[in-house]
Amino acid sequence: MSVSIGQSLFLIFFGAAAVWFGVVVFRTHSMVRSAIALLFSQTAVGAMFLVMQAEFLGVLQIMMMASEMSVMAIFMVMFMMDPGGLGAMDMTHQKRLSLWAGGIGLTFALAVIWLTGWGPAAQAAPAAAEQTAALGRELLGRSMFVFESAGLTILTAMVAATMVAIAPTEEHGR
Amino acid sequence: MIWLALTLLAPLGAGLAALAVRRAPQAFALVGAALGLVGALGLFASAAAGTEISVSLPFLPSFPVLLMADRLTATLALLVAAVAAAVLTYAIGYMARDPGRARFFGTLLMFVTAMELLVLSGDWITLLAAWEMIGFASYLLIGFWHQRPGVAGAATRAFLYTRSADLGLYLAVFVLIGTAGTSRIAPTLATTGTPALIAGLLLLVAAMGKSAQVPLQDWLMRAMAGPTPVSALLHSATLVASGAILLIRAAPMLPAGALVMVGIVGGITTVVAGMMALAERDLKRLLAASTASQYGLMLVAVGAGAPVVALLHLIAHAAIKSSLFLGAGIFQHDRDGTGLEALAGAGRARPGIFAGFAVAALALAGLPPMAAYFSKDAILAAALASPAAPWLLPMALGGSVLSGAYMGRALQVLWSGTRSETRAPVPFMAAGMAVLVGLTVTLGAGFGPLEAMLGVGADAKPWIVPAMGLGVGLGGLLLGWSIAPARLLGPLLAPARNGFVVLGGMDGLVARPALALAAQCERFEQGLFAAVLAIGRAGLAAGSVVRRTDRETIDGMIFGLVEYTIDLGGRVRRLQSGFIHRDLALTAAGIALLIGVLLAAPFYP
Amino acid sequence: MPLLTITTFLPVLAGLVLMVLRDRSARVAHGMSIAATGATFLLTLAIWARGIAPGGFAQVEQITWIPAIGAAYRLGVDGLSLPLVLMTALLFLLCAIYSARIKEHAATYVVLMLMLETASLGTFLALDGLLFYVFFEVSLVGMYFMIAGWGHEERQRAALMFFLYTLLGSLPLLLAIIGFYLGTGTFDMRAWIGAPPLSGLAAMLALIAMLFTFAVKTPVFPLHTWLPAAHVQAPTAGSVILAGVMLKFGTYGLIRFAYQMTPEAFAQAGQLVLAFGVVSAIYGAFAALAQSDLKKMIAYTSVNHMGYVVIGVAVAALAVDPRIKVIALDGATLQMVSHGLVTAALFFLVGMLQDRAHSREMADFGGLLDRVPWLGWAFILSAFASLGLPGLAHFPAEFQIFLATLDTRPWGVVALVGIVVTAGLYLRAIATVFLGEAQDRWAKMPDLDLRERLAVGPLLALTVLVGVAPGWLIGMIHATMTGLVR
Amino acid sequence: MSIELAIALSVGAGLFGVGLYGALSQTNLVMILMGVELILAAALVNLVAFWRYLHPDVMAGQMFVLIVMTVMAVEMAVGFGIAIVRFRSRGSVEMEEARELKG
Amino acid sequence: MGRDLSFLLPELVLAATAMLMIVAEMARAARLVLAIGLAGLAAATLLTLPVLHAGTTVFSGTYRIDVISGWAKLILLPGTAAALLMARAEIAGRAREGSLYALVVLVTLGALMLSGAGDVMVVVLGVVLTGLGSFALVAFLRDDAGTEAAMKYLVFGAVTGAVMIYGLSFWFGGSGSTLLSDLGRLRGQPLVLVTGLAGLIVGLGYKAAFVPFHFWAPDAYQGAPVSIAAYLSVITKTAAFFALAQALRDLPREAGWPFALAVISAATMTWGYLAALVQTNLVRLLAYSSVAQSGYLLMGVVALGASPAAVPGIVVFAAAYVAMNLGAFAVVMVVGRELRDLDGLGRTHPVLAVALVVFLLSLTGIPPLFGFVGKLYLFTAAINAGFLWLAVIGILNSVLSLAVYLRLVVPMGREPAGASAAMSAPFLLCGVIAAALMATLGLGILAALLPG
Repeated sequence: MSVSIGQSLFLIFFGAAAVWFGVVVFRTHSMVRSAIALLFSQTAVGAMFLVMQAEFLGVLQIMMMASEMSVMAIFMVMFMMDPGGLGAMDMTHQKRLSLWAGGIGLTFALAVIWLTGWGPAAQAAPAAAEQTAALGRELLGRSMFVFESAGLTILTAMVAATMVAIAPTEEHGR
Repeated sequence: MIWLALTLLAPLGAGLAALAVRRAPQAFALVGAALGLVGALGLFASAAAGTEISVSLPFLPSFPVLLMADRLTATLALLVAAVAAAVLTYAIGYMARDPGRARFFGTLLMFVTAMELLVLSGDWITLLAAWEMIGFASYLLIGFWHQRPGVAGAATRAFLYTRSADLGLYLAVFVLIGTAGTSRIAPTLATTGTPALIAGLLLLVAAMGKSAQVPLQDWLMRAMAGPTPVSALLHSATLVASGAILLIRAAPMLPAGALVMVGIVGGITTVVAGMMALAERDLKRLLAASTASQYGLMLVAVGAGAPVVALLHLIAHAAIKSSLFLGAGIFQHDRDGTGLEALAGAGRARPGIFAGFAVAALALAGLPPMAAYFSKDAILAAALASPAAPWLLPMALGGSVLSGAYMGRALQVLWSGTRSETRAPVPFMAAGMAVLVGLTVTLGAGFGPLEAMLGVGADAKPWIVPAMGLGVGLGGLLLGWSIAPARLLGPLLAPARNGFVVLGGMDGLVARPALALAAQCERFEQGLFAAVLAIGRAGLAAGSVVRRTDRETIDGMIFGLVEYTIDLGGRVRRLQSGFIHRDLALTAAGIALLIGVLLAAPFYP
Repeated sequence: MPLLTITTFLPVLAGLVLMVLRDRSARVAHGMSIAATGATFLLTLAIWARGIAPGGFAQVEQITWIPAIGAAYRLGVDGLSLPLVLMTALLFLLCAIYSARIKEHAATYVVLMLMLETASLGTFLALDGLLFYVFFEVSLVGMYFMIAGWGHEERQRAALMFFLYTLLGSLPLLLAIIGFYLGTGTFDMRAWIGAPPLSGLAAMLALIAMLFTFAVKTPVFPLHTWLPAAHVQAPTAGSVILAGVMLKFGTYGLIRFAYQMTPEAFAQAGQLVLAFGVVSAIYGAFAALAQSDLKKMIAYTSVNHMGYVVIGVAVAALAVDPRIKVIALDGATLQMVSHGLVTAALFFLVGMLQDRAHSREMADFGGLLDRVPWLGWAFILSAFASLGLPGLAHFPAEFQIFLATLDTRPWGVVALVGIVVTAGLYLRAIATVFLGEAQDRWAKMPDLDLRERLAVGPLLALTVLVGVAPGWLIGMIHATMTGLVR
Repeated sequence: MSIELAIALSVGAGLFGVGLYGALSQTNLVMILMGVELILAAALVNLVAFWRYLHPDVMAGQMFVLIVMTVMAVEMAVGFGIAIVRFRSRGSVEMEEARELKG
Repeated sequence: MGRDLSFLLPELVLAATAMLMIVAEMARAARLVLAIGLAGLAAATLLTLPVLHAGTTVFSGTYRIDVISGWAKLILLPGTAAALLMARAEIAGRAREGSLYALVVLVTLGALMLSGAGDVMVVVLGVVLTGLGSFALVAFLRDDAGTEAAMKYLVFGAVTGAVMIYGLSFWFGGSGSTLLSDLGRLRGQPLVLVTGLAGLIVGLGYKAAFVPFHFWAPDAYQGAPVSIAAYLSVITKTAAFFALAQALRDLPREAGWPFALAVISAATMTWGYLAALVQTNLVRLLAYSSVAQSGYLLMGVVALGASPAAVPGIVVFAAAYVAMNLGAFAVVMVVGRELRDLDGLGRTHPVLAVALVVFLLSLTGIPPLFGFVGKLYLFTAAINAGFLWLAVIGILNSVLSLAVYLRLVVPMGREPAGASAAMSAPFLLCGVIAAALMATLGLGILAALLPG
């Protein structure tokens, strides 16, 4: 029970942090700050994974998000000339409608969550090592096709991103 | 069989040949008429010998065409052929210089064919067909000189009047076929009860139209617009006769109620038309009115239950009236007109012709020993013997007096004026007329055998009848010769000259309302467009989202719908604002709706 | 040999050949057109020679198309469709001859006409519900372009009106077809006829849908308003085809679909249909009487004449005695053919008059009979045929219709008034246009030339032939109708 | 239902709501993508929670998490690619300026 | 594993082709890239034939080799080849030409994943893969319109994709499996079912451009090269339908999705045609028309599990749609993007005009063209499934569609504008048009050969 209560408390804490930083993302007037808030939010999500004993995924999440957000911050500084916090411009529109949409989405999701009988909870998760091994077997067995598809998706993303982002100067060279 | 074919096909073939070859139509006409006469004689001979010739030809699946020459129809066929032959002979002279000869003779021969078809028809459909074709042929003949003013109108009027009345024949035929289940005439004559009464009255309506009975008499006077041979033929044995022939043939079927109606219609007509004839100032129109009057007498006979007597009078009248018309035509030839004033004294110029004319006129007045004397007496006798005698006899007598009167007047006018020079001799015309006058005189002798052949004994008439007949005939002639019509008719003169038109006649009663109705329909038609438009508009207004269109044209709902749809398309298009966030918002709303529908859907299986 | 298929598609194939030809001059186009329609006409004669079967469809040609849903290519003839097919092929041939003078976009015009012929023949020959609908609709498109491309002053508007009206009108038919399909699982019309698939309310709804469609097409009052507009604006050949062939789609469908596939519902609704037919006949006659435009007048008389057909079919549905049913159906079918022949001739003649005088107003003319005797006499003959003179084509048809009507619902005979009114209006038209004093302004008007005589002559000859000896035509109709009422 | 699952799923719901708000309200392409990241994070939380508290033996759950992470990454990559090309062309990635195509 | 791979041969060949194309692109040999691509597509098509009727799954059910995915390959692969040829005719000689070809093939691979999806993850990956590739393809021209289109497309795709993933995550919670075949376990959990379903419909609906998830489509098509617009309008769209069919086949009909999709179907066709009615840009007009066509395809999806005609309907109409829509776009490529460019086409290029008319009539559903056969199946399926009202709306919309397409036909009969008389059709496009024409006409008449 104590584990459970501890888990709950941690989940509440990190969850609150994730949501709070999520809100912050859209409340600052600087994109760099937004990026950093998003980084914190995602890290809190990663921490929740750790709390939920999905160590591998948790670590992955934190690392990936950290790198991704730093890319984003650099990107913004480089390309958008936004050093962070200088301009106090409003970057929103249809705010009220969006609030309604977000609110309704939230309400609906909560309704689904709370009105559904999810059945008895599993008490224990597999140990971390076991988990990773099972995930590996899943990856190379049943989900092989999915996994390879993901690979292809990444390849596509690379081709696509380079194709569009390549400097146009080259075009004149040909 | 061969006689039947000859009777019908000879005139038809000759007519078509005349139209096709367009040269020497007179020759074709003569040959056709002669062959037709030969055929009719053959038919009559064999019918008289007791052999009925009949032939059945395929037409409609359940209703073949039946041609039949029994004693009655063969007699009529012979009459038609004979009169036709005579009139055609006459017409060769009359039309000698007309450029449209080929068309004239072609049409005339087709007309004769149609008439023969009518008298020989053994089934109602053929009779109806022939009946209508006679109308068509008369339309063409009356309108022959259509370039002259008023002629086209006269032809149109003749056809329309008779066709309106034909509806009666249509309906009667439907009733009879529907009741008897066959279109043959013979079995349907056994029809009794209500169908017989309805059919009888409807037949009377049809006969009234064709035989120009009151109140459908108006067209007949105007039909004088055609060439004179046409008038002669129309009035004597064909168009006008067909109404009487119809009733004579249908007489066995007519119940008492229908007979009385026939008699009364005939009686009224004979008197009214007689007065019109007396008041007339044009010789041909006088003769036309007299025709209506004489057919009225025949209807009286039919109504009195003596159709054979009517037939006799029909035959007699055919010869008489064609003679009179032919004579009138010759006078017209001389004087270029048929007004009585213009014709004054014309008789003196051609005494021979006048003599023929006079013989025919006296015959019409009913003087012995001419044919009409016998038939008129028979009619009077029948009227006397009829249960409706109190109605029929006075009218029959009145008609007879008037016959004498207007003929007397005509003779007086023709004889009393100044003599003028004659033109060229008219051999063909005279020949045609001579034959007919000869018939007028001699036919009476044949009536006895004819009655015997048709199975009606010439029963002894009470003495009063010949006395009455002779009296009214002579009296009428004297009155007509000596007293001016204005004094004879008194206050009735003006209405008689107007043809006793009631309430504007058919023009006022039928034609004008019909045209008004048509105009109403046209207005309604415009209104229909507008209404369609209005419905469309109303629907659109209910939608309340519709942009108002300024154009007030009669586009109708269709165009409204198109505009509305395009408008809707524009609205849809405007939703596509180009702002991605708006699109996304719409999408979000869509998702919400989708979830709503998904949740609700199980309740709407 | 699949004669029906060849006949149906020969015209459109000829049209395609014409499209790929290098030389598409008016001469070549019209030559092609006459050759193709002529060959088609000969083929229909061959179909006629092969004969029909008394109890059902003959010469059936069937090719599986989409077996999963019971759709197939099915053609066949019976005594109802064969006369219409013969008439269609003849009218298209005559139109091809008549149109040989058209110079602007001749090739396109010819292709359109050929396409229309295929669609029209297909409509009468199809034994598959879908196929029927398709041909029915394609004919619509063809006529739309015909009016829009070669019509008179207000053609675009009239074409659109025509198109939308009949397109919207034909949708209910599609629903009915779907209904039949759901009832049987096949689109085979023979199956629908053999065992009417719907009953009760469903049958009544299907009937109402079909009646609506066919009433628009026929047209029946008050859905006729598209007709005068379309006719007045359509080119002459378009009017001829529209009145001669396409109006028959409505009445053909009325018998083939409404009468044969929902017989019980039709019998229930017969009185109402009869009433509409009667009103149409009378209204059409009076509306025609009010016209001063010759073409419009003839267009309205079509409403009148087609009203008689509707009366005939309704009476057949109402009658109890099978003999009367047969008489009514014989009359109705014959009336379709007669109307095709006579009205086509009238539209041709008015078109010829318009070619010469560029006017259709009756008051503009007078005394033309002596100036152009061929034209005049042809018009007089056709007009008298149209007003139902015995010895000409309409009489045997109308006689049977009225006979059956009086026997079944006597009040329906009030439509007889129509024959007097049409008599009046035609006589007035003849008197105004052709009789009377000749006017100097038309002194130079030429009479019909050979091409025009060739176009009108056969129609007049057939008008007389059908009127005098309808046996050859009504024989085949009768054979089928006798089987059909059983 | 265990309380932990409820907490975790509710956190997911919260992230979803915030993300949806962001995606709809932001004018800048990059900011919208941040909203998308938050929605995807919500999905991640859901999936991990479902795996942990309902189906710990079904490794497809973790697999799904990996897939969603991949999606996050590649979408960002292509998103930046497009942002760059747009920025080069117009000097801004404001969505409100993108109104050439409409109707 | 060996067995599984043998069934996956077409996909593997295509994947290898894509790699080779990328390698060749590094050498900047665009024509080689194209050749490899076409050869690979042809090979993959041929390799599909042996497994067409396999009716099995591979990798524990995550990917299906069944009738839908088999026919999907036969439809999508030739369609892609045609699109490649069209693209070559349009962008030959531009920078990164080969990348575009490679990307097209990769996107097609994603489309194949979608149409054979047996697992939620495959659906997700398919949507994302096709999406990512498409964004880049749309942005290919890099002008203002192209980048704007790509940006909108991206935003739309990213948001709907994320919503889809969030919704689908509940399915895992509810069923304890990511396999579509285990969706039956969701009975009794309506909220979970509906949430996931909504997610799925949003994600695939955006891909297939249903109302109201279609907003991106006209903009994206307009901004993209015409050939890419054509490609997107047929390949990714039909793939989304196949995926939807794969997923919904395993869902109980009582869940209410047939009704919801029927509503969407009706809304989609009506909206699409209404909007198309007022367009003057041909590409946009065709975009809206393709939105409307989605509505028709959806009729088949609605009938899944209730009518034997549903799957054949989807397959046949998809095939017809690919042929006729590609054909119509190809003609537009020759003629120009504006409605007025069609003026006088009937006079200057009669064959081209006739081809366009055939495509448009087929899109309307005039028999005996291919599109009609497909629609017939769809209508039959919908009616069988008890959605008569939907069929009626479909028929009414067919009328509307006639109005839409006649707007294209009518100007072709006008007098030529003059300038257009000089244009000529590239050889490649002629080939594509001819092939599409043959398919549209031939398969319509020979419909008896199609799967029943």
